[in-house]
Amino acid sequence: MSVSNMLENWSKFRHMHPVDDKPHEEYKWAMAIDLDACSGCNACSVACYAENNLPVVGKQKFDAGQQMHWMRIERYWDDDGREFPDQGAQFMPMLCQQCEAAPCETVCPVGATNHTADGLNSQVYNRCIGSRYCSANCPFKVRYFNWYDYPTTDNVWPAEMTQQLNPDVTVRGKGVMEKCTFCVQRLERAKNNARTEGRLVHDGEVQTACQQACPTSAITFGNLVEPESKVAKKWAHQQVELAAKDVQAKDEQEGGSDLRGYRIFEELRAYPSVMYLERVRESAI
Amino acid sequence: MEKDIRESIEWAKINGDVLKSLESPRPLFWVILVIALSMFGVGLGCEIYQYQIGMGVANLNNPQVWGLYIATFIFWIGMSHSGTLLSAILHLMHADWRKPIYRFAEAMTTFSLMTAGLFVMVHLGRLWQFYYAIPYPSERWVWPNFQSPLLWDAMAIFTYLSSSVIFLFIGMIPDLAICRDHLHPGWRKSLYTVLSLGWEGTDRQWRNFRMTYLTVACFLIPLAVSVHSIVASDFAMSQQPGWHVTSFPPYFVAGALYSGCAAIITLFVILRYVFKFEEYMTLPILKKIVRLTFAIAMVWTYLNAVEFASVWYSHDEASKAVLIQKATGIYAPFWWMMNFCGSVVPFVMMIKRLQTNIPVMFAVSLLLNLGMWLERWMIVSPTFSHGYYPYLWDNNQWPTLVQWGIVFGSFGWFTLLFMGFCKLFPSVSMYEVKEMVYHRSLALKHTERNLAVNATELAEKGAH
Amino acid sequence: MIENSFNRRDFLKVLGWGGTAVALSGCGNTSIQDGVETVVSYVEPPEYAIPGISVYFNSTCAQCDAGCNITGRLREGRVLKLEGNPNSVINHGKLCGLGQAGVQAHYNPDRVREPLLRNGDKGEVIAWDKALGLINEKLSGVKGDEIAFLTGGLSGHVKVLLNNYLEALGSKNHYAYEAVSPSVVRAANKKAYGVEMPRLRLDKAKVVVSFGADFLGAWVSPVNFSQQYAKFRKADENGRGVLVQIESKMTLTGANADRWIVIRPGTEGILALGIVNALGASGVSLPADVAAVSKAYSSERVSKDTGVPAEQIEKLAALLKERSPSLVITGSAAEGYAHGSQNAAAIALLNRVLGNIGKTIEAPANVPFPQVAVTTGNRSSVQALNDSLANGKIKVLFSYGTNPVFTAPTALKFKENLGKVPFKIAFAHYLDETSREADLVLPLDSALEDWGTSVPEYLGEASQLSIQQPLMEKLHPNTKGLGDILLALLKQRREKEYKDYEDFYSYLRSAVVKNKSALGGSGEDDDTFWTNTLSNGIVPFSASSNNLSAKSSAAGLVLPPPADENSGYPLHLIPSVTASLRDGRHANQPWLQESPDPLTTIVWDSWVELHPKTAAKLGIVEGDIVEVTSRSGSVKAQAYLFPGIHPDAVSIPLGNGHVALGRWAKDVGVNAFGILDQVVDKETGELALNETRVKISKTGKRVFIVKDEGAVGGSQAGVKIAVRVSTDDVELSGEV
Amino acid sequence: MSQHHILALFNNFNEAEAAVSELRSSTIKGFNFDDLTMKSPIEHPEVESVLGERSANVQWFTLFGALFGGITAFALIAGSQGNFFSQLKGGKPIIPIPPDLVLTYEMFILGGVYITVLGFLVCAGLPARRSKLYSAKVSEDQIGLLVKVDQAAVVTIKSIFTKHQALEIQEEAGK
Repeated sequence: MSVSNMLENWSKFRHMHPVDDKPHEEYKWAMAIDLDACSGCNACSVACYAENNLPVVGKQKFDAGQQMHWMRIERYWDDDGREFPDQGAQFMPMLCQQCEAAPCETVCPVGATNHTADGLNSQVYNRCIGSRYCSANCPFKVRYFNWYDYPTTDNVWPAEMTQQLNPDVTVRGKGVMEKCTFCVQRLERAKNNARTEGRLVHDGEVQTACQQACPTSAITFGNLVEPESKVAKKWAHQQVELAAKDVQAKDEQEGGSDLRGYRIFEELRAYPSVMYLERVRESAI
Repeated sequence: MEKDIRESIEWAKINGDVLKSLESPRPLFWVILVIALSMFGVGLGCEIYQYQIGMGVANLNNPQVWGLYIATFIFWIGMSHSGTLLSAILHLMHADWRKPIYRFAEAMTTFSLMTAGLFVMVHLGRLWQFYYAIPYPSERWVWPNFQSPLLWDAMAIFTYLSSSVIFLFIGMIPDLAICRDHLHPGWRKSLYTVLSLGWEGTDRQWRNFRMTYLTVACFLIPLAVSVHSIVASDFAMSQQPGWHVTSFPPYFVAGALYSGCAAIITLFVILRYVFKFEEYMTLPILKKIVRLTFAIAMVWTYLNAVEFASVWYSHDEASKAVLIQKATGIYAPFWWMMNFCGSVVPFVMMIKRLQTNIPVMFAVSLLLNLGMWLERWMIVSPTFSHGYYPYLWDNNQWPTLVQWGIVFGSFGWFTLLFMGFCKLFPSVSMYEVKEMVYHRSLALKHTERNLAVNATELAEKGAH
Repeated sequence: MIENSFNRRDFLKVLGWGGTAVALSGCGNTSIQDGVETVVSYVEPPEYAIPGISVYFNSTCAQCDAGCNITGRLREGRVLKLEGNPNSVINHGKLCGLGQAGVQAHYNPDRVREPLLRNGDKGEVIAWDKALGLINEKLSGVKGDEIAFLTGGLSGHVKVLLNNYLEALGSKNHYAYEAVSPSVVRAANKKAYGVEMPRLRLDKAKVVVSFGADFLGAWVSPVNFSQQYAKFRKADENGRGVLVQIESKMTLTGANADRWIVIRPGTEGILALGIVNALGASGVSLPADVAAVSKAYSSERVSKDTGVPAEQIEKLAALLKERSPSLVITGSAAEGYAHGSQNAAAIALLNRVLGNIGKTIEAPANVPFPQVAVTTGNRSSVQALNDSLANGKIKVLFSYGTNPVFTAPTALKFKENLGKVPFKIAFAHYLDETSREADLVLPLDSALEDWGTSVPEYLGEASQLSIQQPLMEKLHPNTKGLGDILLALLKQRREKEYKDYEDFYSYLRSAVVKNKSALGGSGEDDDTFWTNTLSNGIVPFSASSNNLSAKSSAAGLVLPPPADENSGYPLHLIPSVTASLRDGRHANQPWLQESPDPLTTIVWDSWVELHPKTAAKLGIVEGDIVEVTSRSGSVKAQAYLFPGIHPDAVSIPLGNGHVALGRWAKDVGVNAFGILDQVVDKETGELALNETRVKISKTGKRVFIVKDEGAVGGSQAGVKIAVRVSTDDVELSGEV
Repeated sequence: MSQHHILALFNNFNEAEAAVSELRSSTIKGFNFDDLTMKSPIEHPEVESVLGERSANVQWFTLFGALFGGITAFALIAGSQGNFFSQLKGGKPIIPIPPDLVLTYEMFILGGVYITVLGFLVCAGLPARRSKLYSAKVSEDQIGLLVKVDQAAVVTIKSIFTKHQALEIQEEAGK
């Protein structure tokens, strides 16, 4: 009976993820994106379209701001009013940051977006009723809503195009929210394989579509719990802590840190699972 | 100063007048009804279209995921608070002038809540799945997310709606009995017979009636406050700049009472004419509401200022940017309009002559509500167009006719329900007007007697 | 096969190994069945095809000439996604957006599905045998030199069959046309280094100076270069590499440069010599011939001519001197002028002076079998063809894999001239602008349905034969592979040489298998070798790399002064080649249309890039529809204010503006090819893409540009989103 | 001995009150004061002074309802959260107190209101079958006094009523 269960496990139910001890058991999927390597070529974005059955909305809907790119490459110029961008542009691959304390999760009225055991910010399409509160509360605005019923919209997946759709990924219908899943279908497959072999997924065994495509290997993805994984090493070396209690310790020291790792909107304390590495520019030229 | 109501009104006349309103209103009534119906038609059409094609036709987008629907939803919720104010708060304060007008105010509460409820539905991307938000037991132990302010909303609105309906009904039982007794046989009579639950005005009934009415009133006041605080927390609980403001709940409540009172003035004027209630909805009463409204307007203005100030003097750059955006960006005209309607227009109500000038007050009340609607819009949209993430700042998103159509239609829907109610049920509480008249005449006799006594005493003194 | 009457050499030629020592093995007889096995058929599902489990097949990407090796993911017999082949020396398991979109070329609903014979304006469906018969018939009585074949860059066994067919027809008219190929650079490289495309070692270089080579975006072999770039950027023992990009319009590569130097259009060569001179001044010893030329180019003068500040030049020279080895790359931006060859030559001198040749400029691996080696496409060929079309020399024209009606400058009047050809056959995937003009359209298998081999145009670490194999059953029963068609046509001519090959697959198989010992398969039996070949998708050639000759000489190098200000047409038009659309052949793949242009974030349209200064001068704001007029024509497109362009230049991306091709390409944007002036590079005769001068006028119309970036454009509005740090303030050593 | 119902209508409250007080003071055989019911068009709180204390127990319902609503709310909500692990919200415990209190508060009121109304119907005996004697006048402007008496007392009662200017007296013989 629910009440007795509640009383028995009270302390467990009061455990606050992720700031309390041991937020993750076996897996914590995380990413590191090196902005110095990223060339802004868009390969990741297209790969995402291919892997995750993203609809191509066409010019008119793109104009209306209804595009569905889970992975978007943002391009920034220097703001200092220089005549020419003589240090190039800055590219920012922006995808769902899979926050550990995700603002989107708490506000969903039906619990369609939740936190999974391996640290993903899951989105349950079947459960979503389309209140769009999650998107409203997302600081990064990386959630994308199905404003139309794309599967039945002209020239989204006409004729043979449907055969390209990835059977591992749902094709979302009208009125549900969707977003980057860290290619959860690949993660699940890898985990199942590992489980049948009675081991954990080892580093590099599973890649996200964007990571796999990236020609400059700017994207590192893996399990943060496993200290030897590439991503864990990167985070460790950059001294970026997943659930930094208040701010990252390294930013406290005076003069700031000379490491490149940072997370966007650290101050909002959503604890993103994506670490970015600052873009570097040569001072000698 | 003239009287709120004539003590010498025959009780029979009270019955007569009110009952007449159920049968022969002025022709304008039918005009209003037809207009309302067609407005509702428009809204319904838009909704059907949107339901078929998808929310995209409302031209919402990322980041502008919410639009006029939510804004108007808050507007209607706010509207509902006046009824409670009049029937509950003023009841506890024994302000008997509320008696002739509280019934329609309560009706307004009920129906604007129903309208607000509609907007929750209209807003959903998958309307057909709305029941996922209802906490019903399922074999999969799937429950809604009780942490979501939206769910609190649903809960609060349900509580508020059902409580006000009950409150409205209970308060109406004696009047229903009157209708039962004095209407010619017909479907109406049998309806009232059922609804009046066999009320006969026995002392026992009256005793419990009083207790109940009082208790429910006591519940309704905190409820009303909580409802709009919760609506406020839809925003205040979020992380978005311009929403994450501590003073939102009181701000919203004030706004709610404000628009509610304004709406009461509007409907006061309409009903007074349409149902020939000049005897009961008297100018002095109008004057009292106007003054009340003005007071609340000032409270709202203050809280408005508090919000701006707290944002301005905080070091939250993002929120500040949103505020500046409101005052200077594309929303500026509406934002200034809101401040004008909300904080400047009410000063018209300070001018004594105009307080009882029906056309002016009518116009003013409409302006106030325009202002309050804009306020809600200005809370919702600018934050989206200028959130945390600059790459997603969006200045050319604009609501389509579908959105406007549904908002427009909601007013039709409300009017339809409201006017329908007034035609079907006594929109002036007969028994309470009687009480009002009764107690006032007693008081009057009393004072007269005292005067008389004093006079004789003086005379005697003089004789000596 | 022994009783075959034709001799061994011919036999080698037939199979494509002509011209070199080949150890032929005895011919195991072949069957189509082998072929079918690699295609998942569900009549009798092969044991590896478990529903729900993906299978992977290796093949070769046909989206651009880089020819990356790909791995196709299949489920239930449908190819779902293309990944890079991890064993590839070209792309090491990576794949660009263009390559990813290959599946959309395959599943594209606008593909041609039936052979079509022109009847008035309509194409009537006819049967294959009729079609082939018709070709035979049309060819009869036509002299060899009246027959021409127009293709893009070509390699592998299709090329072999094509050449053999031409030979059978007695024709020498093979025109390989690529509208945006770096053909001038190739010529210049040939002169400077003795090879058309040396192996560029970005990964070895400490400094890379690129004169408008968009090697991260659309130049030569972007995925390969991107990976080198990643290594080059890593702070390893070489330290973090420094990229300097010199161009008039920012390319994707320019956007990633440590220093992006904007230069007056056409003066790249001058700057190069200026840097040489500065190097000399700073004590680098210059060869006599070089010194003789470069001494005239003092920093002041160069800075005057190029608009690059003198101190910038000094700084760059200092950096190059200090950090060696470096690598200087000549790109499309530098080559696209009437004096493109000179520009390229001047730039090549830098490598010589800096002693990069042999260090960061290496000899590419060579292809031992010239028959299968790449025939690179260029622009002059289409001009040549156009001339013969114009004076009616050509009676029968075959076209494949290129779209001159769309890409050739209108000045050539190519379309009209095409009309003069009595019978035009197009091997086509889509009805594009060119195949629409054809009399007979033969529908081709998609690259994911077809057999083939190819040799990558840019040979990095090693040279190889890339295998292209079907990843799934044909979508449309009546399409054919180009190889099959050519084989059929050849059989019409040379029955006995080809009769053993029932189809192109069996031909290919025996071709590869028979040469297995030369292809590193000696000892293996045919089937094993063939199976391995297919599963690898790659056949490495025994790499004997040909050697470089550092013979780049300054002798006779003359650079014209910067182009004078032309009052009538004040602006330079720089047509930009974008990573996704290239020359426009892929414009009908929606992913490419919807993925925002990296620099402008614009989608589904063309635009005119203007420097804000220029725009202000002309009173143009973003979204204005402007008319760009050259001597050869004009286009109307939306203006986009773009800081990364020289104020004297405007840029329009190529690839859009189709009037045919398909639902996603038709009527999207404008075709900038159309307004190019027919100016050619003096040495090579290649069309000079950047030589067109234009003027701009407002049309008074204005639109909202459909782009991904928000209202504040590229500004971060003071929010910490994408952070940049100077090498001074960051500790890169020890990064993992 | 058969029972009689008598309904007397008075013009105003004072006369009715006088009649009541007389009935109360005078002891009439076969008439129990508790069988007197007053029917009035409006509520007369003063009536208690003459009718004496008569019970009104709605408030107990209220108390129960409110408590019941509140407690069940928390039990159900927290309980269901506890049984729904997948609903972990980053940064929040599975059973977060403040949100649950908000809902508890709402349910507290909801329960209060509902049960109070239930209580009202119970205490006021509604819905009720119409009593034997009733006059529409009561719901207009007259006060009615309904008594149930034995045959014997009928005359006396009537006389008292008429003495106090009863406008109309209805009588009905019950059993």
